[in-house]
Amino acid sequence: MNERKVIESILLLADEPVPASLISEVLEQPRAAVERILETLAGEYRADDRGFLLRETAAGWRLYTDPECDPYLERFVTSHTNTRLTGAALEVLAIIAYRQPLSRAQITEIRGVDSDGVVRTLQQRGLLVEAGRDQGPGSPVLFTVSREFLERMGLRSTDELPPLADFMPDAEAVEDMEAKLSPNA
Amino acid sequence: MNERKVIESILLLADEPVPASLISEVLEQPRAAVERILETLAGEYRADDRGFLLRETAAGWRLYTDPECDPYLERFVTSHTNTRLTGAALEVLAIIAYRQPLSRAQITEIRGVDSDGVVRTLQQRGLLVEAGRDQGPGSPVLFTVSREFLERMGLRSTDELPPLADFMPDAEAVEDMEAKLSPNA
Amino acid sequence: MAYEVKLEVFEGPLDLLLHLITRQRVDIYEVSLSTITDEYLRAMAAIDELDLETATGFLVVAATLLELKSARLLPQRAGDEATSSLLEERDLLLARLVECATFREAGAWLAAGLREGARFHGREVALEDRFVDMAPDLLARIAPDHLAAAAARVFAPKPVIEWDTSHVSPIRASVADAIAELAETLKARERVSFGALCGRGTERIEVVVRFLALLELFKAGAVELDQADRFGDITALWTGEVDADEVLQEADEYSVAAPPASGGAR
Repeated sequence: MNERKVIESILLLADEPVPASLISEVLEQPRAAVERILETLAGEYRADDRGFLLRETAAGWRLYTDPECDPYLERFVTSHTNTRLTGAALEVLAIIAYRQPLSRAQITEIRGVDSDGVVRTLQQRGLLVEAGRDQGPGSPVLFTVSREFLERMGLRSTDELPPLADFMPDAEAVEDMEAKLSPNA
Repeated sequence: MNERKVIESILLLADEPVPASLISEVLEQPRAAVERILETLAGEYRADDRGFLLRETAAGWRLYTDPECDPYLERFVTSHTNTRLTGAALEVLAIIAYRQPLSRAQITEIRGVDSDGVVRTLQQRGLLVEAGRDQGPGSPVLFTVSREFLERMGLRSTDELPPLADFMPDAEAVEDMEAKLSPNA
Repeated sequence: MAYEVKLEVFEGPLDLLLHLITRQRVDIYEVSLSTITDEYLRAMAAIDELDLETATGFLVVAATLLELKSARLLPQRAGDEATSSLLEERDLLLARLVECATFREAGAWLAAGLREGARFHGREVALEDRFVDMAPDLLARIAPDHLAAAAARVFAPKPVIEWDTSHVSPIRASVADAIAELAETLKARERVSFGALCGRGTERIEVVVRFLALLELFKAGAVELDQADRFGDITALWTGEVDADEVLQEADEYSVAAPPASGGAR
């Protein structure tokens, strides 16, 4: 058996990301070997400047079109529902991505504004999912970002997000903010 | 523009065989040039012993898995990945069963998420069928659940589905939810 | 010229304050706490044009701002408990603003990532015909009840969040109005406790506004203040030396646009 070949055929047949573990089961080959081949394939496609790419995300490995080809693909792509998100939605998404799992109340507390509607929208869009319940009083539902979100971001897990510190206002900006809130200003 | 690359990306996305004439339109390149590239690609895949083949049928060009890989692909297809309806698929089935006939756009509107892919899968699996077209603008295709689906559910018609009211959250639960959401809670 | 803020743009109190505090000023004058507070209150006065679910949050931040602003009118006493707790409150507000700014920035990064991600299209085509019959039975373990439950989930009326705002009375955040009102009362009664001056105005913001008004009157020499105990009620004495109108002129920096005639928050 030519493993590379079989793996390629599986990727072509699959209509969603395929975990390496599943391929390893189907091939009856150790997972590490499968992953090595997947990585080699991904590198080959890139090096050959193909119209498709092989990416690994949280959901698994999947063939994607190269974003460079996007302008030509309009009529071949099912129109995605408008994916533009409001600033509020993005903020909630960011809070959850960095602090998950969180309950609605915790999100609201961080933002200082009721966020239930936004959470519901994000959930409907498939970007957030419920992930069990908190042990605390009232055992509120906890939310995490979805696999689909990670797939769209091209991330294997939320650990791959840039450190939150990268997004902090710099010291000068914070000092300025502090000065403006100072009673003695 | 790298024509070979764009053609490869189109082939990866296309759900059905793509006529060379369509590709030539998208690329604004002469059809003969497009066909030359398609033939080169087909030759390359064969020479490289890839897991996929590019073949021309009467309807056009399409990527296929190499039949040599079939034993593994069968195992992959029957493996547990697809053994259960996804939540999304169950939701689409339920919406159609209770509100049929519905167009893709109507389903998407009810769910608030793009549902075309799910509809396609359910149709392919024989659970949904096309049932004429809407009279409205664009006369979109309407879907109903299939006879096979009803049989499998042990129903003679969708009228025999359990009344939805039994499954709606009761008024008390809704009130309770509202109370928890109110700022005075 | 007054800086106009459209409140609809803002998601909540922190968002609004963050905007006011970080925006680039066109003119060279420094943005002071006083200006920010006034702009915040002015923007908040328009709150009845919004749904009111965030009104409470707006009020809490407003009260903190007003307290901070009023603090500068008093002589600072080192180690003063009230002052240090006020500064703690300030630091908390600052921390929340920084957090808010951070997540907003992170959100912008996510937006770019999602936009970029939308340019990758995953392979998602129907199974090749020869495999279709092999695919496992999707309906295994699915019964009509599962369908009904799924349908109910989708069709169920989403809970309508009705915010009980009866506790939020019309916002009267005008210090100028309060000065005029207090002057009137004091002129007639000479000696009045702060508690009595606040009357039924139990809203924190109204108390704060009245307190600010009283401080203005004190600064101008129109009243004398007396506080027997540390946390005891303050008694105000009308001196009769200054006219309320003069105080008003000096205090115009406090003027806050009154809510539109249609009334305040409902």
